[in-house]
Amino acid sequence: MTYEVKVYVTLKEGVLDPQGSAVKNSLHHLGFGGVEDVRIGKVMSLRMEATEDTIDNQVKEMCDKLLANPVIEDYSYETEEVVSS
Amino acid sequence: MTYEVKVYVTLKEGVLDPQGSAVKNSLHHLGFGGVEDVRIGKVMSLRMEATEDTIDNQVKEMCDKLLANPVIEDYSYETEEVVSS
Amino acid sequence: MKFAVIVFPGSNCDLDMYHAIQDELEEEVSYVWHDETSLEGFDAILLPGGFSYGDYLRSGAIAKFSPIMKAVKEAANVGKPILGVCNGFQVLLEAGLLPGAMRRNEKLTFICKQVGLKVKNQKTMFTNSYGEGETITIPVAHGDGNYYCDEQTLDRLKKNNQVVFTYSENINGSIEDIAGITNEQGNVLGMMPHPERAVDILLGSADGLKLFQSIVKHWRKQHAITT
Amino acid sequence: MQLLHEPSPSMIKQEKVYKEMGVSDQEFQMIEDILGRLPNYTELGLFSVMWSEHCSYKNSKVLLKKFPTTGEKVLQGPGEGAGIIDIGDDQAVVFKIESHNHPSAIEPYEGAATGVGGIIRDVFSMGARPVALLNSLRFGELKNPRVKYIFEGVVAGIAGYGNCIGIPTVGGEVQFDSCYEGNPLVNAMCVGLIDHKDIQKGQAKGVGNPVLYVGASTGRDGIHGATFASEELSDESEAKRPAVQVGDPFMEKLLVEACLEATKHPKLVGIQDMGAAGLTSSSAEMASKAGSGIEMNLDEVPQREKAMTPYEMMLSESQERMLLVVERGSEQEFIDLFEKWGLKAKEVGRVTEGHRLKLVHQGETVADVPVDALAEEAPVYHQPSKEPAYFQQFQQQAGYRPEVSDYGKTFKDLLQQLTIASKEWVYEQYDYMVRTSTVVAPGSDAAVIRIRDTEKALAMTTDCNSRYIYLDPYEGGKLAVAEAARNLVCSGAEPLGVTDCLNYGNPEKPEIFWQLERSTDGLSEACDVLATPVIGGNVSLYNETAKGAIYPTPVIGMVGLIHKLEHITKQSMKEAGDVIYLLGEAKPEFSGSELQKLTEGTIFGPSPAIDLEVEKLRQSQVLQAIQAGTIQSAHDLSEGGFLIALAEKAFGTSLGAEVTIDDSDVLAAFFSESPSRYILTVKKNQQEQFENLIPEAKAIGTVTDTATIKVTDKQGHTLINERVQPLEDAWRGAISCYLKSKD
Ligand SMILES: Nc1ncnc2c1ncn2[C@@H]1O[C@H](COP(=O)(O)OP(=O)(O)O)[C@@H](O)[C@H]1O
Ligand SMILES: [Mg+2]
Repeated sequence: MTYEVKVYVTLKEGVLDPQGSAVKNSLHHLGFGGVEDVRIGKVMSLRMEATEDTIDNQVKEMCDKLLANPVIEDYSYETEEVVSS
Repeated sequence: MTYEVKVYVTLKEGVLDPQGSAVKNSLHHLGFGGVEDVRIGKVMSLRMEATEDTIDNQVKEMCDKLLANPVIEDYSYETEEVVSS
Repeated sequence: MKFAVIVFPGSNCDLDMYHAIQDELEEEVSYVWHDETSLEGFDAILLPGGFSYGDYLRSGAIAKFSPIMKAVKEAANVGKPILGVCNGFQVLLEAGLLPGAMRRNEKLTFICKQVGLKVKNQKTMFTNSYGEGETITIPVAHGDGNYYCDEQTLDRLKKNNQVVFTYSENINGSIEDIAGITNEQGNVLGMMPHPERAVDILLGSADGLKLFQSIVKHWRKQHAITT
Repeated sequence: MQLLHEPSPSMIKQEKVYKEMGVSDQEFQMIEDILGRLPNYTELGLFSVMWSEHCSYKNSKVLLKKFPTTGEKVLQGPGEGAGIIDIGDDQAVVFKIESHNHPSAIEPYEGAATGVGGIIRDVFSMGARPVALLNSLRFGELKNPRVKYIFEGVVAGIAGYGNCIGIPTVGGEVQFDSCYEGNPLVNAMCVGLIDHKDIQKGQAKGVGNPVLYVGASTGRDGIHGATFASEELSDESEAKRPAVQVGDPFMEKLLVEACLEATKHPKLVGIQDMGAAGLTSSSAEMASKAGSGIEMNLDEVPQREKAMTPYEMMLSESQERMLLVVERGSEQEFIDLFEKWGLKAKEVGRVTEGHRLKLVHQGETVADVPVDALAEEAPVYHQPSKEPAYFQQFQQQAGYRPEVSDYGKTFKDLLQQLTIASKEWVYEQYDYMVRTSTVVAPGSDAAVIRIRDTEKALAMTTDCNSRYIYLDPYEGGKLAVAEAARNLVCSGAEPLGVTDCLNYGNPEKPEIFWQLERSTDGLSEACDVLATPVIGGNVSLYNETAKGAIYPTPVIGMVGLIHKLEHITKQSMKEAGDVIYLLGEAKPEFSGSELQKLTEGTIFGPSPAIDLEVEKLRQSQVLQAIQAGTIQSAHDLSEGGFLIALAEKAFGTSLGAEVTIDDSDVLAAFFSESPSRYILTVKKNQQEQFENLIPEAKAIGTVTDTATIKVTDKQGHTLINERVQPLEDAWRGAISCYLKSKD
C-alpha cells in the first residue's frame, strides 16, 4: 500500500531557537506586536510503500535513525493511506 | 485572545528539493527502499495575541510578507485559540 | 565617483567590499548602516555578502525590510548601479529587485573555492571592461547559491540578455549554470561569486577588478554627457 | 533537569549529594572548612564547577608549570582569555586553542559550532579583532557510520559558525584512528590582532562599579557542561544530554562588533566572556584577579526560561554572553552602545569590598562565598604515575621493517590513507577567504594571513602526530612542537609562540598520568629549545570510553611572523627547470609511520627520536634561505615520507619531478618519516647562493613540465614512474569516496 506520511520535527523545549527569535523580532518590526513566541521546525512529507502492520514501526525507525536528532529534537507523525485512483 | 498558530511552508511542486532528495537517498541506504519521495518544508509555531476577526488576516499577511517566499514556496496554516487556565 | 557599502546586521564582506573600492579601485567609498534612510550623494550602491540576520528563515528574507532598502529601491528606479554579491544578491531577490529565488546548494554543503565564470553579456554597465565571452576566475563562498526561477522568467532573462555570468562548471545546481543576472533595465546586478575577493593577485586572482572598473567607466561616460 | 526541591545543606552532606556533582568527600570537607558551615545547593554548585578539571586544572596544574611561558615578546602569558605576543609597530597577535570534545561526541554540529563560538569570545574579550580560525580534529575510522555522522556534523558545525560570523577558517588538521571512535577530538583555535593600547583584562576593579551582562539570555542549556567535560563518556552521558548548547553565530557577530567598540571606550574597566561555568567563572575570576568582590542580583539576569533557580542561572552555559565592569556613571553610555547593535546590556550587580561572591535572588542571599576559594584555591593533585607495560614492550621492538614489493602501488595506497589524503572535502566548506587577507589558503604547510597596511603577515598551523606520542610520549611531544614550527618556517615565518590543547584519557589512571607527564616534558623541552613559549592553552582529560583511552593528543597551535610579504613561500612547486633539493637524512625507522599503519593495520615499536639542535639549525637555515630570496617552494616531510611530500608539491600545479636517489635503503628513502627534513626548490641561477646558506642540502633532481613523477636510483634503474593526474585524483577523492560508500 502507498502511504503519505508527514513527520514533524521540532526543537525540544528549552533548546535555544535563534531562528525563531530572529523571525519573532522581524515580525515585531513589521508591526505584528502580538507575536509572543516563534519556534521553527521541519515538516517532511514522505510517500512510501509499506504494509499496514509495518508502516508505524518503519516511520518510527526512520525518525529515530535519521529524520530527527533525539539530542535536541522531538518528533511526531501522521500516516495516511493513499487510495490509488 | 491568545492563539497557537501553525504555519506550514513547503516548496512549490516542480521546484527541486535538494534536501529532500538527500534524505530520500539516505533512507534508501538505511534500508527503507519503500520510500518513493521526500519533500522537506518548515513548520512554524507561533503564539500570538489577536482578536477573532483579525487573526486570519494577520497570519496571511505575515506569511505573504515574510514567512514564505511566493517564488518557490506555498503555505498553509491552522489557528487554535488557547484557553487560559 | 562615490560608492556606498550597505551594512546589515550580520553582513561580513562589507570590509572586503570597502577595501576593494578604496585600495584597489581607488574611488571614494562609505559604509551605510541598514537603518539609514537615504542614499543621496552616492553614485553606486553595493550590497555585500555575509549572513544578514544570520540567514535565518531564508537568506536575505529579513534584511529586505531594513529601512535602507527603500532608498536602494529608489536608487534602482533612477538607474544607479546596484550590485548585490552573494548575500547581497539574495537580499535583492527577496526584495523583488531581481527575479527568482535561491535554494540550498544541490550537495547541501557550503562551497568555498575559486571558480571559472563565463561573461555572457559584456555590454552591461558592470561588464563593459571584459572581453566577449571571456572566462574569468572569481571565488565563491555560499551555502544557498542554487538559483531558481520558473520557465517564463528564464525565457525573459535569456531574451533580454539578463544572464550576465554563468559557471564554467555547475557547482551548486543553479538552473542553466546561472551565477549572476541583472534586472531588465540592466542597472541592478546580483551575483553569487565575490568580485571583491578577486582584486589582488596576491590573494589568487584580480579578475574581479574589471567589474568595478566597468562601473566607473560607465559612470564617467554618462557623467561626461550629462554635465 | 529541573529540580523541584533542592536538597538542604544537611541533606547534601548526609546523602553525599555532592558526589553527583563530581565533588569528592575530601573536597566537600575543604568547602565546609572554607565556609565555616555547610554549603547550600547553589554554593555547592559554584564550587563543583569551579573546582572541576575544566576550570581549575587540578590534575594538570603541576604539569603546566613546566612550560616555558615567558619571552621578550610575550605581552600576556597563560591566565587571561588568550595569550598575546608582540609583532612590532605597536601591534600584537592574540591566540588560543580550546577543546569541545565531549559536546561534539553527543551533538556534533552544535558541539563543534559552540566550540568555535567560545574560542572567538576568548580572543575578542582581550580587545582583539579575530582574524582567523583553525581547528584540529580526530575521529575514529571512517568506515563506521556513526563516525561518518560525527565527522560530517563536526565539519558542518565549524563551517556553520565560522562562515556566518565572517572569520576565515584557514587551516587545521584531521586524523582518523580507531582510538577516537567513541571520543572524537574537536579543538578550535582563534587568532586575533590588537594594538597594544587596546589590550584588555578581565578584572572587576573599583568598588561600586556596575557589572553589566551583555548578549544572549540565560537558559537551562549546558548546565554542568564543565563538570561533564571532566568525566569519562558513558551511556549516562546520553542522559545528561540537555548539557548540549545551541549556538547563535549571528548574535556572536553582533557581540564581536559591539564589544570591540566597547573595549575602545575609556570607561570600560574589565570584560570577560562567560565560557565554561558561565556566570560563575566570569564573575569569580574577574573579582579574584582584581582583589575585590562581586554582588549580583540574579533577578536582573536576562532569562530565557521561566522559574530558573539561582543554581541553574549560575551554572548555565548558554552561549554568546559577556560580563563587563564599567565606571559608575557610564553605564547608560554602554547600554546605548550595545543597543545600536541590537543587543541588551543589563546591570546585574556591582563590585564590592571584601573578597566575596554574593548572590541575591528574590530578596534573599542565596550564596556568599570567598571568590579566591572558587577561582584560585581549588585543590591541586599530583596523581600517581606509572610507566605503562605497552611502552616497555614497544621500546624493545626496534628494527621493524615492512616488506614492500611494489613501490608504485604502496605510493598510491598511501596517498589514499585518510590521514594523508587531501582535506579539501573539509576546508571547501569553510569560508577561508572572507576578510580578504588569506594569502596562503588551506592546503599548504601553514596558512598565511597578511596584516593590512603593513608589509607583514602571520603564518599559523595546528599539528600533532598522536601516534608517535602514544609510542613514546616524550619523543612524540618534541616531534609535535618541532613539526608545527617547521611548517611555519616552510611558509617563511619566524615561529613566535604556542597555544596547546592537551587531550588525554583519565588522569586518575597512573598510566595515563605518565603519558601526560612524559609528553609535557617533551613539549616543554622543544618549546624551550625552539624559543616558542607557551602563552596559553586548554586541557581536556577523561577522553575515554569503555573501550579505552584516546592516544595522548597534545595539539600544538603555533603562530609565526612573516616579516615581509615577499618571504611568503608555498609548498607547491613553481617553475619547470627549478632544482629540487632534499635536506635531512632518512633513517630506517618505520614504527608509528603511515606505512606501518597501512601494512599492519596498527602501530607498535619505538617512535623516531628527534635531535632538537639539528631541528633548530635547519629551521634557521631554511628561514634564512627563504628570506634571502633563494627558495621557490618549501615543504617539510611528514606523514608518509618523501614520496608523499614530493607528490604534494606537484598537486595543484601542472608540473612534475625527476629525481635520483643515491640511498642504498630505498624503503627508508621513500617512506621513512624521520623528522627535520625538507624538500626545497631553487631557481637554477640561485643555486650557488642557496648552497652557501644550506651546504647540507642535496640537489636530487629537477622540476619538469611533464606532470609525471619519476624516481631513479643511481644506477639509473627506474623506481617510480607515475603520471601526476591519477595520483592527484586518488588523493583528492579519498575522503568523499569513503563518505559516499554508505555501508
Ligand atoms: N580541519 C581542517 N581545516 C582546515 N584546513 C585543514 C584541515 N585539515 C587539514 N587542513 C589543511 O590541509 C593541509 C594539509 O594538512 P596536514 O596534512 O595536516 O599538513 P601538515 O602535514 O603539513 O601539517 C594544511 O594546509 C591544512 O591546513
Ligand atoms: Mg607540513
